[in-house]
Amino acid sequence: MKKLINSPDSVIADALRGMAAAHPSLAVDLENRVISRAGGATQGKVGLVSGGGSGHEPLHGGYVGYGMLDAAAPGEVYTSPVPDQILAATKAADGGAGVLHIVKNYTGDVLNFRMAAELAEDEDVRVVSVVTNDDAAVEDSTYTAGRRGVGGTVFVEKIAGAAAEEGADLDTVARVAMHVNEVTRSFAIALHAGTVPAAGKPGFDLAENEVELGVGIHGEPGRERGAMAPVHDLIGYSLDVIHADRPISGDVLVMLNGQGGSPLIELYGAFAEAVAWIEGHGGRVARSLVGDYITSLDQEGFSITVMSLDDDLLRLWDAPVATPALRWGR
Amino acid sequence: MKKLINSPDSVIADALRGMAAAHPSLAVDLENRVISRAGGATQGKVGLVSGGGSGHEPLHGGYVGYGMLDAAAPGEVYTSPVPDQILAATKAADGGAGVLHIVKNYTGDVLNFRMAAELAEDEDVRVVSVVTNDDAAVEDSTYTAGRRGVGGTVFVEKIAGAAAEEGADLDTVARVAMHVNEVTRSFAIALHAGTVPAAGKPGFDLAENEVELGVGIHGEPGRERGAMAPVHDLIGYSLDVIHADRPISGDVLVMLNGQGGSPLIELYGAFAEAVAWIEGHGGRVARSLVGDYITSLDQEGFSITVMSLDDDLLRLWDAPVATPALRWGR
Amino acid sequence: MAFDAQTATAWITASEAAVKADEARLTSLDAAIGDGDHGANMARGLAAASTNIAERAPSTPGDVLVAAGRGIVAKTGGASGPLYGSAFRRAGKALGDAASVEAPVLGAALEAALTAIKELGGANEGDKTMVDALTPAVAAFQAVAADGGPIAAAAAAAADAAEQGLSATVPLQARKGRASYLGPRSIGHEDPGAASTTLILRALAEVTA
Amino acid sequence: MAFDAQTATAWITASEAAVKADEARLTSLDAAIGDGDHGANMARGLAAASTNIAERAPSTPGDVLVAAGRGIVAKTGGASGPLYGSAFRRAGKALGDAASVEAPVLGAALEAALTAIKELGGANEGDKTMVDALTPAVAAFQAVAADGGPIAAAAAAAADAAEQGLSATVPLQARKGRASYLGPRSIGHEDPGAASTTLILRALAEVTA
Ligand SMILES: Nc1ncnc2c1ncn2[C@@H]1O[C@H](COP(=O)(O)OP(=O)(O)O)[C@@H](O)[C@H]1O
Ligand SMILES: Nc1ncnc2c1ncn2[C@@H]1O[C@H](COP(=O)(O)OP(=O)(O)O)[C@@H](O)[C@H]1O
Ligand SMILES: [Mg+2]
Ligand SMILES: [Mg+2]
Ligand SMILES: [Mg+2]
Ligand SMILES: [Mg+2]
Repeated sequence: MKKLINSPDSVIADALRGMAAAHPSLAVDLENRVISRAGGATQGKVGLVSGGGSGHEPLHGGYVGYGMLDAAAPGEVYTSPVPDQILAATKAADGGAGVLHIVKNYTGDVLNFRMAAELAEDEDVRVVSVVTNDDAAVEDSTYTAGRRGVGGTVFVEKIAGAAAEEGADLDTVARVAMHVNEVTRSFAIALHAGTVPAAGKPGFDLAENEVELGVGIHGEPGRERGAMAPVHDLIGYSLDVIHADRPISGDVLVMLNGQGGSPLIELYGAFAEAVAWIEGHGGRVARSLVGDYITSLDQEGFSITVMSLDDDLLRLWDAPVATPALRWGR
Repeated sequence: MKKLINSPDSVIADALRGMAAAHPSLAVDLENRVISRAGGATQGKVGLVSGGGSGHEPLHGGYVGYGMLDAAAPGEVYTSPVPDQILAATKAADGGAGVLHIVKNYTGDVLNFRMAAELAEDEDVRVVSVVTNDDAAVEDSTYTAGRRGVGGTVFVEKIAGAAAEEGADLDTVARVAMHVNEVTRSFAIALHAGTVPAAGKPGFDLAENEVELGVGIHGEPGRERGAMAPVHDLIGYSLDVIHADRPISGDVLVMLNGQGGSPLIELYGAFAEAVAWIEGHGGRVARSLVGDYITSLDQEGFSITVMSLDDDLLRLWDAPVATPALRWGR
Repeated sequence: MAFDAQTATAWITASEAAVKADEARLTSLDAAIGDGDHGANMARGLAAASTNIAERAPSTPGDVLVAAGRGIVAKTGGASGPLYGSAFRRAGKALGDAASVEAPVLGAALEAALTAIKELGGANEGDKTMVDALTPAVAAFQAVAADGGPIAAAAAAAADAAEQGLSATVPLQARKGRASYLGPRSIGHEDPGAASTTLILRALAEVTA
Repeated sequence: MAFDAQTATAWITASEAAVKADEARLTSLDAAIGDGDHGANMARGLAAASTNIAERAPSTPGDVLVAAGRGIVAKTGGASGPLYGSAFRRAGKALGDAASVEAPVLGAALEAALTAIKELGGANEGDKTMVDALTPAVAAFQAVAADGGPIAAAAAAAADAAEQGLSATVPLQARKGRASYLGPRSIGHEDPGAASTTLILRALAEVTA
């Protein structure tokens, strides 16, 4: 393992120092590990908090700012944050109109956020939680932990953030967030596993002619191993899975996301295949993101996230946003 | 080699299709391989054109848009574009006030742009060329090809672009561009070489305990091989070289750039070390970029670029920009 | 030998040492069907438990376990943080403010821990989680205690039963936690949380022996 | 045998084939001290030269070389595109509109090619570039021609001299092109452009033999 780090133990602390120095628009509490807006909570606005394990940068700290999150709580690499930390983020986000917790569906995230929400209620901050679970790779069932929250979380943060900025109340913002999650599906394929600094070696080994199909965002193996193929086929496979789960039609928002180790030139090529597939199935890519938005350290591969658009969602997507990783309109 | 591609031959064409689909603000001429602003040239404004080999995404196509380039000419991977292509970009950028060619100092880029400039003059488009050569890793001499143009090119494109948008004439924009180049220095270290799709294997091999010091942006070996070290030391080495060449002091603009395969969490950690070094030497990081801005395919490593700021440069840096890869203020 | 504050503290210390010694194994179990952080999580969590106990110097075994649980919740993160944290906290509360307890009360406390985990995580036996180690362990402990056996014997039986529960997770397909995302590919591996539960119960057997 | 349009066309065809056959070697020479694209560049460039000749069907050797040069400039990119492109174009111009030329005129055309490269790229002998192969080759060609030797003998001498010039680049430190960025690390390798020049001159010797 060769990485641009000082030691596996210092990775998060060093990265937070770097974020603090790079983004004057952020307040980075190095002690509590909370990233919030430099100006503090917006009075009267619903606060948005998310968090989870680190290693997914720019998620979530890179989405703190106008039109998106108010605070983020980054845990250890791939490990959910702890309740006190989430509580501190919740307080930093609270402008008196309550706080929305955006939680990716992992047992650890769900439990720690639930505990934090209870602590917050004790301090008279009203919290509503929305759990994202957009990963079409995982079979859903009430008897299991259910689906993972993956790329769709970026859409939830953006669109719920825009609704909050418009002045919607907590229940409305939560409803918008849940709606986004419902109309969004993702699928991911990895070519080479990422390396957790503390582990020192890739999460799984793949031969030159193998890929992992249906991976999540934590360097874990996917639902099955497949043969390496042209990106046309990898994208086709992914969109077939999504389409079978929730038909792709009409206007859609698409994120062609890199997992951290695949270069932009490849992501653009993959996106071209996705657009061709969707148009070939009668859909239209009305909006898109291509790049590294929710990563798995240095893992090579992509994820694709597709959301059905309606007029409301389109307006909220297009609304101004000013965060380190997503910015337009101001 | 495992890549998200269809075949080594189709990489550029596929990526351009993807860029065209992803960015309605761009007009992508797939035939001539020219990326320009969708609205066409701005009448009365000096046009800015850059280009070079592909594999450095988002450079240059990702910097086409308001406040930066008017057109870009992407060549084959790591190979400069051809004169006719650059001519087509020049014509797409021409709003009647002449065109600035921003050329990174490589023999191939310089020669092909020179030929294109001659062709453009034949068609009555006035062209002035600025050659960037900010790489402090290379010894400068009139008897050699001189220094490479690397990260500083991003600053030149942004700041000269802002000057052009303000209405400066061609000679003024060229002077601004040259001034930026003069007050900017870069240095890069690679941990793992990138793979050119047509070559199928990394440009050089490094052991687990080795790094290449002073690499460029084309997957070439650096000026020497060194021992792997904590990022604190790698950044210190880089800034020592830059500082020895052009002292770092006062307010500076810093770009901590990833080479394509290193994740953002590492780049932030590296940036934290850079800020500490610069502050320890009496400088102040007044503005910064942290992320993948000028890459070498999937190469792992970073480059750091330092520019001395004055009031004019700061104003031009802060001026609005709206491109796929750099956006603020609108 | 009764279970007092000193023994409770020794239990946490021994658990911490056991997890540290086996950190790499826990991590590689988790890498196979999870995300490869269970070793680090447990090491961090039990270190926090020890620190919290040292800072508060609780005088009853109940308070020791509550302090351990709070330390774990506050510093671990992940699934194991809230689950183990709540388990220790609820076990501690079940001990009340007695200065020392005998086997039946400690057995009831372990049962409270199991209940906490099941309530919080919603897992049942057979879902391939720590519940698969703790359920038979609690039953074994209580059986020995009901027969009037000493804590040492009950704890040894519990550790043995946990070990068997751990082995029994190998053929199971996970239905809870990260391993569930792998579907049938989770079959054929030990559950990391069941492995750490076994270590913790073995530590209890050691310090009470 | 005189040098006419057919021979000139055959030269380009043979050069294209030679470069294709050795594409991997040119690329790996360039990977060592450059950016690893010289094989692909030369293959693309000479294919474009052939296409351009086929499209224009020029009737003089001068026009054949001009068409080759234009094709190379238009499609190659990199340093070698403008350099080789200008070299062929200037060589073609030097041949004028003769239907066929003898050794001294062809020698002068090769000299014009060398001058074009030196003017455009600013390299001198010893800078570790294609100039190091072409300079002795032109001298050797002209020496045979001045002695009244036929094109075949002159071209064979030129190819041999280029080969020696190529070998002589090994101990040199590059002062031009990408290899110059490596400083002393460029020592110990053949220059890729000198290698492609040698292939092209060997092709000339073959088609005129
Ligand atoms: N819902 C649950 N109920 C009980 N135990 C669970 C549950 N989810 C996960 N676990 C246990 O947690 C262990 C994983 O812990 P750890 O790796 O520390 O957390 P994470 O899964 O968040 O990375 C699993 O091996 C399993 O025993
Ligand atoms: N200034 C120059 N003058 C003459 N030849 C040069 C010069 N610069 C580069 N070359 C030649 O070009 C060759 C490299 O060509 P190529 O790899 O195709 O282009 P690039 O260097 O742009 O990748 C070098 O090996 C050298 O022989
Ligand atoms: Mg985890
Ligand atoms: Mg090149
Ligand atoms: Mg885990
Ligand atoms: Mg080259």
